[in-house]
Amino acid sequence: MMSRRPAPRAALAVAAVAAVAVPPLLAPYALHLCVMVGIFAILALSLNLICGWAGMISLGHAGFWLIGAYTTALLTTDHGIAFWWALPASIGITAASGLLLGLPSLRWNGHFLAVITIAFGMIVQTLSVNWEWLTHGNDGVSNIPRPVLFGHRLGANLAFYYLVVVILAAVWALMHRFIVSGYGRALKALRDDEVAAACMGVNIARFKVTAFVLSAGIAGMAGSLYASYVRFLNPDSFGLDTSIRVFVMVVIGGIGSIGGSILGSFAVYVLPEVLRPLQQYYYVIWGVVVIVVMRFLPGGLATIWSSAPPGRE
Amino acid sequence: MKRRQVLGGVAALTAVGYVGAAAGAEPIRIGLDAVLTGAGADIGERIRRAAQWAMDRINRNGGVQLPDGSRRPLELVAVDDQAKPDIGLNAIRRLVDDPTVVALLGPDWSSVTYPTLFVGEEAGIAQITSSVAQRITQAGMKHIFRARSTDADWMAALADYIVAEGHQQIGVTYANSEFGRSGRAAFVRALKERRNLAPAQELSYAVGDTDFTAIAGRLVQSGVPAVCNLGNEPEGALLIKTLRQLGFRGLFAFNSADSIFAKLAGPDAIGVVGSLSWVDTKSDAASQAFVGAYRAQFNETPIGHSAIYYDAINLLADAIARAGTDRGALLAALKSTDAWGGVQGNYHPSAPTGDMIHSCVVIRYNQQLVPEVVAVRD
Amino acid sequence: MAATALLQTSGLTRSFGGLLALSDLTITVEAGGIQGLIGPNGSGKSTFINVVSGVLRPDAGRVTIAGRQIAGRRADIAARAGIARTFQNLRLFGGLTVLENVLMGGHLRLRTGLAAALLGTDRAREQGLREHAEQILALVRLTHRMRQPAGTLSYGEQRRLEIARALAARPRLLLLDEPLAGMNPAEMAMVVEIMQHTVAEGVTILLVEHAMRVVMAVCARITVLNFGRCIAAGPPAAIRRDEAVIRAYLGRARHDA
Amino acid sequence: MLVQIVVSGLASGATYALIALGFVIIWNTAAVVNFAQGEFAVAAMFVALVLSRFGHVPLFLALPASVAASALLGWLTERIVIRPVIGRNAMTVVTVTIGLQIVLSDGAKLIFGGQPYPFPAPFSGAPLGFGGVVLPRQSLLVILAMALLVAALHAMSVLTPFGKRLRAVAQDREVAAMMGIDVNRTVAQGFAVSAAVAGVAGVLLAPVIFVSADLGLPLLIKSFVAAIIGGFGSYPGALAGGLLIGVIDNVVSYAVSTDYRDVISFLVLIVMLLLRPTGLFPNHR
Repeated sequence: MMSRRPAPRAALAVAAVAAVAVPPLLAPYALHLCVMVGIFAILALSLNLICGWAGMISLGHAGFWLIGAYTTALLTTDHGIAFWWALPASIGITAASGLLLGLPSLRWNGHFLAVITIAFGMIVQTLSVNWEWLTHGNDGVSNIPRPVLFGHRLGANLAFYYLVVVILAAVWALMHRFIVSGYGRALKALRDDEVAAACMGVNIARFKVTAFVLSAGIAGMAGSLYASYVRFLNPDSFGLDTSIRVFVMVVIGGIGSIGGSILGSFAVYVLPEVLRPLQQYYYVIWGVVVIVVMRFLPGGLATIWSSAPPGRE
Repeated sequence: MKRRQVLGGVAALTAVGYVGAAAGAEPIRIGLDAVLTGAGADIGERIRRAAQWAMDRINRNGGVQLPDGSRRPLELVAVDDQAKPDIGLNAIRRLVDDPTVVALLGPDWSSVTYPTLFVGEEAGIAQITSSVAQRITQAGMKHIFRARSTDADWMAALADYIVAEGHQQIGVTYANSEFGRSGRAAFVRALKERRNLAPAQELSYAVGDTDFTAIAGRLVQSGVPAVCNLGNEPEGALLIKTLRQLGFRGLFAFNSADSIFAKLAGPDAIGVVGSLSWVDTKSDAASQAFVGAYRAQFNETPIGHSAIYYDAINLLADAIARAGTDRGALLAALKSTDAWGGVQGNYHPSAPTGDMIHSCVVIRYNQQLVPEVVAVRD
Repeated sequence: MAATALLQTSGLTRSFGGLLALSDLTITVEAGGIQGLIGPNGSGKSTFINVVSGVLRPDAGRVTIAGRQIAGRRADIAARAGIARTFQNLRLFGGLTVLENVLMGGHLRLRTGLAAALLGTDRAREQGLREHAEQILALVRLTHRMRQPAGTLSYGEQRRLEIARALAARPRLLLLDEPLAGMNPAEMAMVVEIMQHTVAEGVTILLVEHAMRVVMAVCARITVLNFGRCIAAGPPAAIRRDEAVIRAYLGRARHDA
Repeated sequence: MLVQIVVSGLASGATYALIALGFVIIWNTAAVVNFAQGEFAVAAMFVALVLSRFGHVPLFLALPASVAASALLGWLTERIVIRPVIGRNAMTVVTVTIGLQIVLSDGAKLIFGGQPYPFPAPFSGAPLGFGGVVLPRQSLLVILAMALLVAALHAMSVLTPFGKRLRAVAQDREVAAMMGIDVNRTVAQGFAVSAAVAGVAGVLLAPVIFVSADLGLPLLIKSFVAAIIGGFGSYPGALAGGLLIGVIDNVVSYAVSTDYRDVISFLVLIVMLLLRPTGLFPNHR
């Protein structure tokens, strides 16, 4: 991979300013989209850790998202715990559940692992439907309270949006820290050649499991934010189609590129909404867009504005 | 394949165009959330068509006359929830956030209606739904109206009919969904309260299941003379087909035995008993007039949802005429309306819970697959 | 044997299905200098390197280096014991740059835990490793390729990069698995020069190679394998004249058949 | 009754097996995990539906025509969508097939709407009953068709030159090219055969369930799991895996409950992988 010159400083600055300044001017529905894009960006960044860096295809990421979302939803509604305690609890519990995929990843890889991740996602969703004693089943969990900060509740979407932006920035910085560190490099090395990486002293098992645990934890955080934002959860929104959607965000954005994952979540979430005036045609066009981008932009959208690496031929 | 969507769209456009020119006034917009793509899109399409047709008829004779004397046409803003709660949430938020939308129709699927109730309530907008799940009107929401009898009414009617036919042992099957489970709870309660009976067996299945051999096998093996299924049309049709294949000759009752089910089940639907809020073979004058006009317009027989949403638009038009287009005033006007006659029968919008109407029918499909009304309940 | 033994194997056995790749192999690698490991194709040279470096698990036997037994344990434990290696058919990290590949060689000299990565407390070591990596790249004459992805290098360059990556670990024992395969004379000379420079810094090299002229020239001692057994060990001059070695390579003279 | 459950499980399992077989043909010849494999079956269902219900074409003509149509769809898929990205890293290729899955399934939804359509059964009439086991004619037809098709495929693979070309490309693309085999054309034909097999599965399944646009993904998941259980890349494995999944699904929903059916089927998958990490017939091409 070309040594990664980070995205040109100007583009980063512009993006940061826009993220802060533009939303207040937006119509309610557009603001709603921005919040959702922020949440999905965090989710995509967490999946990028596994797919982009560790090179493992995971199609069950909605499972972690579900665990994080339900943990916060149930803690804040049934047990009256404040969001600021529910968030770390969600991160912790989801991170621990990361082991459920971390351990199999030691034994299988490629398409065997892909099927197991699909199985994981579907099992978690089915349990969220059937364990009514815990998750209220198909009735879902509703009226989830918004977090309270310095005394007032973040009821307005704009206030909640800034919370999401702050957390997204933190996750973005964390990912940048990782990509340049020995940890990030080791992950990418074991992606390219596990045997060689082991001979360099990389404890393959420890790195793979920590990758899943870390990725699951961040996905849990995104779930916690999602629950508090939409204030209603039900198993339908955490199916295989959501896992595929997040996977497409990472790949369309640019495998292994941090900026790419954010761009990907913007494209995957906003594009169908932009195409909405085409009514029922928009989803077919969206499928064509996926094929065209993969065909002509193997490095994903990230290759457009940053020097991110082209996908490894 | 008739391109229904395109034709429907063209018809609607010409109508609005004609009216717009005449009335010249800015249209009053009413929001409709229905299932327009995916499973259940067939009913969603008929809902949109019935609501639009009701508006066209009102607009054709000059639209709604407001308290201040001005006449304005109605306009339907339809959004699609794909029968998914999270997509429904987005869709309803978009309608409620639009200040020009004065009232909200739908959603139809209980699994979308129940969780999104708080959006309409916080906006204080009148919402008329066709979902049957009990809990929708028990959550203490003041903005919700139900233009259809609930599954409690249906199940009471169905339970009475099954027991009247001399069946004590009844097997209950239900879809593991909001709609299915609410129907089952209502049916079991109706059996207990009215006949002091309990189901011989209760089996659940997943929405979207395709192979019903396992469930049908257990029912046939247990030898129950009557089966009551609570769920959607596709699964219901598959279940009765498999039951017939395994030699089940007993009574099959179903809470969604409408024309869509009859088309899917084909000959296996003969003898199937169902409870519906309304059916086109209902003999009263209002129903027959509606069926005649509907057939003339679309040369197709209307289903229960056609009557529900046709009534809902006319009820709203009547309230707008009295209270104007302010959401709060409109809601108050509806709440103060004690009785209003519609195709389905007489509505009571002032009912505290929002359950405006309790009339329903029990039908049985005869040899020609025509749903004969075998019992009526008001 | 001389007290300066660095690596000791005893009774090392490994078979693939019916084929006995290593059978009860007991050899020693002296500390310092270059030791050759030769033998006809299929004599078990690569299997020996894979077992010693932890890539393959032996069926039986022990491997001790500087007093620690590593046979059958994970490859990263062998690396931790000071063993570095190159691969017969090139296992570079295609997705990383040339510099990053060499930095990976020094993986064990960094604290690469999550906390270190998060807090960036490892900056000093990282800087030290970077400088050492740049020196090694200069040694193998790949400085001009530093920022390029490893996959874009020529065959000879990739071979030298593998050696550079192994050197970045500052190993006690460097296992070279046919480093000269497919190289032209100029490239061969470069690799020999690298090997001599490495040995001068105190690293012991076990060289598996078919280019006999080079092996005889650079190796202080040579061990010969055939069908997984050690059939001879000693200085190059003795090995050149050893009956068993000649027969192993050239097969039995006609009249003996 | 348990026999009844197992037999009908075999019937639905047979269709999973056929789709899994098509899935594995594509994997072997082009190293592509085709997420749109389920859509080929759905495409054949809709073509057959349109021909028989609206075109009033008799079934014995409509069925082969729809299988040919899905074969054409498979061939076009390779030519237009797959060939430009072949050889790229696995994730790019998987994403392209996901894009195709979206296009095909939502295209069908666009034309035919979301609702299910009943499909006329080729052999109407009371189901056959023997020894207390009731076997709907369609299920019998499905099992027989699968057996016939598998035999035909095996014969084609072993006897015909095309079959040999297919296997050569599956073994090693480069060497096959060097031997003068037009690899691209062979892969395109491989896609066509695979789509045809999926088409047959679709047409056989249609009368048993209802034809609807969103059947593709669930079918794909079942056959992906079947292919993996059978040892990814092995034809007999795909068959065994498909039948196994069909039977397990039915037995579990009969003996335990339908709520946990998919959970238990997946747990069986994971246990199978634990016992045989590379599947039932690991490298049996």
